[in-house]
Amino acid sequence: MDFQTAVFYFLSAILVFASLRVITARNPVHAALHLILAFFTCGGIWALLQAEFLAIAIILVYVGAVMVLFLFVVMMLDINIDRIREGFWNYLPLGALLGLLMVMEMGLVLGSKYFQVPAAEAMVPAGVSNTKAIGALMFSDYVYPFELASLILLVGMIAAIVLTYRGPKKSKYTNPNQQVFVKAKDRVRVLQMPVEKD
Amino acid sequence: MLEIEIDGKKAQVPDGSTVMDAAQQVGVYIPHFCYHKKLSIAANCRMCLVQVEKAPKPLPACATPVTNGMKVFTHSELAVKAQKGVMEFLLINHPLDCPICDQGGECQLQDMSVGYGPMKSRYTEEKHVVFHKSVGPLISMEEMSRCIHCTRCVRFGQEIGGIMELGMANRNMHSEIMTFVGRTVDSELSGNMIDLCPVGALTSKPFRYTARSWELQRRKSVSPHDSVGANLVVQVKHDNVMRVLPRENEEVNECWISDKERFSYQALNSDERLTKPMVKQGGEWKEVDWNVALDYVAHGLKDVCREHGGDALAALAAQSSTVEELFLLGKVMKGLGSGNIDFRPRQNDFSSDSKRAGTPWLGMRLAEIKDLDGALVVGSFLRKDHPLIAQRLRQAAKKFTKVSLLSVTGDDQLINLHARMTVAPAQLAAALAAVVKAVAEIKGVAVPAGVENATVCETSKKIAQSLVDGEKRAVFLGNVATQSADATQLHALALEIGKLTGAIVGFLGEGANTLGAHVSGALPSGANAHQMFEQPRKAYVLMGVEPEFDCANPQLVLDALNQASLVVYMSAFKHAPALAYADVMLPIAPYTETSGTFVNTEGRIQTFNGVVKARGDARPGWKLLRVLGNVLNLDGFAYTSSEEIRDEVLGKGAEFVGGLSNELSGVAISLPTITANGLQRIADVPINFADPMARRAPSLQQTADAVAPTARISEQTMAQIGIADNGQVRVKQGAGETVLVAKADNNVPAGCVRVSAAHASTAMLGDMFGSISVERA
Amino acid sequence: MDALMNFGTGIFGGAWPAVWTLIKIVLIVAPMMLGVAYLTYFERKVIGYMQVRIGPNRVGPWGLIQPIADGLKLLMKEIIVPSGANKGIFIIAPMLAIAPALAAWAVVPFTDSLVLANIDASLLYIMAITSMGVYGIILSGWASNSKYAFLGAMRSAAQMVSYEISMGFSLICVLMVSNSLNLVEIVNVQNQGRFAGWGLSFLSWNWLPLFPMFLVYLISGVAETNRAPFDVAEGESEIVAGFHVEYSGMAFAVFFLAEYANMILVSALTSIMFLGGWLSPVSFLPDGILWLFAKMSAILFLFLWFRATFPRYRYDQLMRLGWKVFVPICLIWLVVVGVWMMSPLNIWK
Amino acid sequence: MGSMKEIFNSLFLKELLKGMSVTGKYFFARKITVQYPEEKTPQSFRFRGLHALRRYPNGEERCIACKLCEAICPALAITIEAEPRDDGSRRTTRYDIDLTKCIFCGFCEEACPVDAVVETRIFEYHGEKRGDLYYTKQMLLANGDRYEDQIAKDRELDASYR
Amino acid sequence: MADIRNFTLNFGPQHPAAHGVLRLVLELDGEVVQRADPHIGLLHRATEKLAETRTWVQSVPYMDRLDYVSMMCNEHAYCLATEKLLGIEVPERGKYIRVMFDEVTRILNHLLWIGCHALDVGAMTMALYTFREREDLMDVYEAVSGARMHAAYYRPGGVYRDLPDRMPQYQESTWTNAKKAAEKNENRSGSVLDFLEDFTNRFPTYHSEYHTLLTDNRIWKQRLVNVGVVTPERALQMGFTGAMLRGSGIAWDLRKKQPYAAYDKINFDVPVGVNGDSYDRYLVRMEEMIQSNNIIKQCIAWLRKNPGPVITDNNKVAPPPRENMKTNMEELIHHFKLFTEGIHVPAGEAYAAVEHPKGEFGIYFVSDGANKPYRMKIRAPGFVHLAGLDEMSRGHMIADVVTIIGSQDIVFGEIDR
Repeated sequence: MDFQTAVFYFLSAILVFASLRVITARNPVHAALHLILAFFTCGGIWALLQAEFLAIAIILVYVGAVMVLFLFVVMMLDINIDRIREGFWNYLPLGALLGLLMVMEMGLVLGSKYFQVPAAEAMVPAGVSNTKAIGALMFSDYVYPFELASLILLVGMIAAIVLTYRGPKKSKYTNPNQQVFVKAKDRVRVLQMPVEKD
Repeated sequence: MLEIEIDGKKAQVPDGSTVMDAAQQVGVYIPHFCYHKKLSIAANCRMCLVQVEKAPKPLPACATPVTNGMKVFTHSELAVKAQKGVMEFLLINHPLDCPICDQGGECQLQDMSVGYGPMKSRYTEEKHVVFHKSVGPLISMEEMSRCIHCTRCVRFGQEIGGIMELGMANRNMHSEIMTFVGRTVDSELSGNMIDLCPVGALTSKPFRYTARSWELQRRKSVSPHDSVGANLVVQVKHDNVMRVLPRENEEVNECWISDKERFSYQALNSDERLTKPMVKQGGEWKEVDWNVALDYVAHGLKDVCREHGGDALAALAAQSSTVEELFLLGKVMKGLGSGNIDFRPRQNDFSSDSKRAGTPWLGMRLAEIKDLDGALVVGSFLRKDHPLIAQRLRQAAKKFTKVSLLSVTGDDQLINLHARMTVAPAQLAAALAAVVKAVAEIKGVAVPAGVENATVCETSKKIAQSLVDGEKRAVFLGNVATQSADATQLHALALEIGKLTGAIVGFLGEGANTLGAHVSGALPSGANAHQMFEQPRKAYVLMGVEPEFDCANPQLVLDALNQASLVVYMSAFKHAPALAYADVMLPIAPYTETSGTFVNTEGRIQTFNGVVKARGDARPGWKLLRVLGNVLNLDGFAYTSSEEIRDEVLGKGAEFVGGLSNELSGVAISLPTITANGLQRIADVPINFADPMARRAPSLQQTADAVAPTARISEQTMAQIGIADNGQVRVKQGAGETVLVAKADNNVPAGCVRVSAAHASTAMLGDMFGSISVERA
Repeated sequence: MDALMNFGTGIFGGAWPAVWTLIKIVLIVAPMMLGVAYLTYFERKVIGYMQVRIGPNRVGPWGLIQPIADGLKLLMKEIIVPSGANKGIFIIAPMLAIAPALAAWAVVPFTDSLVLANIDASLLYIMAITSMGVYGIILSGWASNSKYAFLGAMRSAAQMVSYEISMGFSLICVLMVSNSLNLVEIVNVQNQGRFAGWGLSFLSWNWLPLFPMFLVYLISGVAETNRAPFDVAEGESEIVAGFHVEYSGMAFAVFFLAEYANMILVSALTSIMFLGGWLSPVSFLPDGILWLFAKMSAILFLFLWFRATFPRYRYDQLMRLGWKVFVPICLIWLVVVGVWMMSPLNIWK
Repeated sequence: MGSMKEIFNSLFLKELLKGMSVTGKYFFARKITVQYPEEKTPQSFRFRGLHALRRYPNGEERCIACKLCEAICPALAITIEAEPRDDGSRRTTRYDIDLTKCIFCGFCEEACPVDAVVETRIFEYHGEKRGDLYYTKQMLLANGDRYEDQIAKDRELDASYR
Repeated sequence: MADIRNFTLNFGPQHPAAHGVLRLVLELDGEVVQRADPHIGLLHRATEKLAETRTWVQSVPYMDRLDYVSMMCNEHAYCLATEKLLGIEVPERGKYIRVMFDEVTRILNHLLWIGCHALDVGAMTMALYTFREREDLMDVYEAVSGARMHAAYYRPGGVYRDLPDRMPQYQESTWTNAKKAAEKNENRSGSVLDFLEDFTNRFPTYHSEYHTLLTDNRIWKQRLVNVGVVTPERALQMGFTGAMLRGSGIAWDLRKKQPYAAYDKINFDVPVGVNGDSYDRYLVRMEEMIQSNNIIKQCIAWLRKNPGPVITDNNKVAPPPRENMKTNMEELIHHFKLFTEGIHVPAGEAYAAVEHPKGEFGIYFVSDGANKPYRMKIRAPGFVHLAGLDEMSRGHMIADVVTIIGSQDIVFGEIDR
């Protein structure tokens, strides 16, 4: 077993453990943190596969931004574990079904070797960095799906805002533009008051 | 009635009033120094100058009689100018002493200066200096330059004290207050001059420099020292009594108190205070906790009761104990099955005990003394035993009252006496019988049985006449009369006078709470104060009594105590001789530290509260007895306050005790036969040795009233028994003897020796009025 | 150098490259920590001077030992874990804060040869690593179980995520003109151009053509490091000390170190991206590491100067500045630069 | 035109730079720091610091136990007990100032008719345990003895104003 | 769906921006304040009750400790009320000294306020600059009264003693050689008035620096403008006084409306705001400092020309000079009585208020003719202003609460008293 394989198994072990903890951890913050660990390790494995750009991208995007917001949200929730438990048996059949489906899919993908599905050939010739290849593909062949996807995300974002909007807040908003253009000399009058002596 | 207008306020005043009186009536304050409502008018300070309409000059308010329609202005320009001028003159020679003057803060001169005087001094010349004087241990006259010559002190001596000890010598700017060369101020009321002095010229010596008036908390109390129950203001700083002042109560003490009451507070802070319960174990005194001491006492008392019966137990209480203490002591004794309790250690004749119709008392209110037309005081060292009653009689005698005195010594009472008889103690009854006879003769009625043999002399006739004339008359029985062996006879004779003339018969009262003791169950149902020692008991409880000094016959008492198996000694002081015979010493709080009630000789119930925290582990007597009752498992000791006990004994809200009566039933007058063999002792109780507190007040012990006892014998008797004046003599009584200085004193009747009681040098002697032998030492 | 290599190989054998890397890490981190320590001293002195006082001057000559003393004091102090705190995360949080601040240095070049790891995607790497610094802060805020700390963490998370956008955009401009993600390349590219040809290379550096981006980057850098006037995460007068309000002793010190390490990092990156790194401003002076340090110092001085001068933004104003001012400016300038590069006036050939 | 200028100023952060110029200027200005233990700020001769009890030149203590200071003390920080000394003069047996109560109003000094109790210039004193700041007569007299020169000089300077 | 609750934040009592011991319970929606509930009383020292057991003069030093940033102004109100009851006049020079020190106090107060306000808003250097100026004024305080803070300088009847003709000076030390010390002492060579005049000449320069640092700064404006707006109507209804009222545009100044001491003879203007927001209040106070500076100059000029007594020569009220006290009987007695029993103030009631830096600071007395007030009531401006905090800060953010507290210029010594 060479060094690379050892690293791979090491990272994989962490990844599997982290993923398990994501679904078993009681504390949602811990779950989120393990998810971050999973992403990070995932990035490591990708780097091992010499997909540096993707590796860095997952860290930059998922770890650096998405999960921050995720954590942000999770932290603010006041999650009552008992209340969630109550729904366990109701959702069990559906959940089990979905789980089963996923296991089957995974089996199909991982077992492709045994199902004699021919492995996809490396489409990128040597000498060209895979970063460049991704860029080229994304902005040529897949430009429409890419744009579509971003549009869908935008719609999702707007939808989320609309859904959670709770009406106007009781707030005294101050408009910085107005504020900045206020002039001191317009704001104070120096009066000459007469002395009122009785 | 005259009409007057002061500062626009109209008033009707009686004829003869002064402007000052009128101002007081309408509530206008006129500044003054020399004026005092109890003293004569001197009008020499000029502070009370006011403007009177139509008068060309300002007039002194204190000396200006009111005329009808008078208009007075106290704040007019003229009046203010006059006041300022007077103030300026008064301060010209005043030394710059405020910072070191004890009067600072309660000084009328300061108050007047700030209130009415100018605020800037114009005087730059030399100040006049008056040298300090030494006038005894009580009054400090260190800074006589402060004196403003108001002469209040002089007038007090003349008018209230009865003797002019201070006088003003020289004239105008050279005048100064002084005593006659080298004399001290010895009046038993002298302390009042300190109160009267409006400036810092006369100040209290014991109090000197120790506190400032503004630091002191003023708390009310009642004097435990004599039967008047003078109202006091006890001034306290940091839980220490710093001084005692009179609290004005026209009904009781007016605005005076005696020096004993004023200065004996020093004893409260003395080292002799008993501050922890002590138990004697194997001859060693040990300080113990209260529960240990009380257990010891309870066990001891119970053991004695169990083994010898309740009769083996006796209790003796002082007359300065409170109603509550006496009541609870009686209850404890009753609970233990003993009736041997008494509070009259100096009494000899108890034969009237079962024959009294009620509680003996003064027979009248104190304030009524001034209305008497005639008064006879029988058997009393009036001035020293009852300084405030003597003061009242003195004032009365000045007006119209004919005060006569029948007593055992010829001491000067400083009263303008109508008549006086001085006889040996054994002849008191005979002398009084003579008065009875004289009265009967004057009245023209049959001479009562038993006095037929009396020989009426001129004096007794004079006295009798004074008791017959006038509206209101009284016969007062003093301490000697009560303590005499013929007490019951004297009482009966006095009653006889009363019966014949309608005069009131009264007792001056021995102690602060004599009346209270009578009504609160401290009277013996078994052995009385004499019997309980005559037939020695197994156990004694002594409360506030110092047997060597306080008993009629110390010899007898000490013998009894020495043989007893248990002596429980309750006192505020660690009385040194008691260490020998006592087994337990329980610290009880003196009057400043406990709450309680005194009933004075007029039957007035006066309740007071503690003014400071009890020293050390000392506890109020009533609390101690309550706990003792509980430890002994006796019923009825569940009191939570002294008021509760008082209400049970005296009834709730009563101002005077009920059931007062001096009548006797079933006493036949039979004059004692006089056996003239040898000398008879006359034992007075000197004022400053009269109670445990006074004995421990250093300043009182330095006064002229506290000199060591001497054997005072008339010159005639001296010559008979062959001893010289100022020579050493051996005085013997029973088994006791002592060596004293003999003094020639013609005030002592022939055949008598005056040897004071209540002093360590005479404590080993016997009966106060018994026979005594004197020989050259 | 070769001798050293041989000597190392002799001793450690096959593990030598790893050991050598470790040595290099230590060589970077140790002075780095010292730099941080003295940055605190520098800050106190500079701000002191601006406030007409002299700052620390008692510990050692001119107070030079002060940071050591402070460090020692903090080391000695107890780390108090508040009741109700999530202990594990509470302890880990400071480490999460400082780790990225140090890890980023792996790719920062001091000269064209002096760099721990000269990788192609170094710019991306730095962005990825620095983006993780926020975890330390939000986790500390959450784990402290304190409302102030939590508010601070929320503010800080939002702020750092927001300013990363504008920072990213300004860096995109840089990489557009540099045509590389490699920091060494980026510096070297700045040494080309007309002015550089005239020997005035400082006019060729990116700050001039990308001036708005330079400003945006600098200001975002201040915001990213939570420094005044953008220190709302600490917000002394509002939320006491923000996310690290419950920290004491060494745990606090680690946050402190992270903040100052980040400041140094931002100043180093600004120097590299816009101020030509180790390049000398004029050609008659040699290039060298000292130039980098000089530029970093100047930027650090600016940091302190800001702190001494400006009031603090309010949290929402800060967000507004990031989203409504910087992002649009960046977007516009991105287009401008793009157009510029496509136009004949392109100066970056 | 004005607004153009404003926009220009705003764009180039003019007012921020002006602000920085102020702090920048002070960077080079002379510092006002007072190097405390060695160097002290100027102290008025009316300064009201630690108390002291003074003596007359012949060594006799001035205090005559008049208790004016005790009376005026608003914080009730002074406790005096007095009795006649053997020579008959009025002197304190106890003169305590509880500095933890004291509010340093100076009334005690104003009240003192013999200039005995004074407030000195001393402001550097401390206590290490409870009760250390309870100054007794001996401690106060010691203060007076130690700083008498300064005290006397200060009183002299201020005499005409009081 | 779980409820969404407002976030409750305990702001204080130990908070850097709580200006002492304010405990503010904030109900937040996000960072937006929904309710601000001030809890006070943590610094309660029962000054009003204490005064009932102190003689009239004994309470003067306790006045310093009310608003401990404007010590002499508090004393002034106390003394005015006492003098009103006593019916005595203060000598002219005493009045001018009082005016001068009132204004010194106003500058002291405003300097501290602007320093702290700026610090609250994040500009920390301001605090140091203002403390530099405060140091000079504190020296003036110390020179006349002997204390830098708790002066106890005003007395019923005037001021304790006249201004000294010398200023305390820096001494040489290991850090400062003779030359440096001489340089530092340059403006201290003359009398207190000279030193103060030098300060008044320097002060406008400093003042303009503050303006440079803050007034036009965009961050400063963003933090202050339109934050905590109080309309003139509300300001009146809530009982605001001082800069809080003037900031809302109402021209009200006790020094003009009910002139006391020598203010009727002094020439000065009153700055008034427009919008009633924090920025206006800031500007009003800044301008007040300049006006105070002018008043001080006028007082210095007058005081130079008019020597005389500074405290009433009525020894029934004010102690006599020490020299006389030691030699004259009347004076000694008055001294003795004043320091033990104190003044007896005629029975009656009196209210006297001054234009305190923070607003109308008033003392109300009920006297029963004794040597102690029967009742004293303090009208503390800060108490009223703090009561308006809830209304002012609703809808603003946490950071604005800090700004608003800063612009209210509250001090807990007087609020809790």
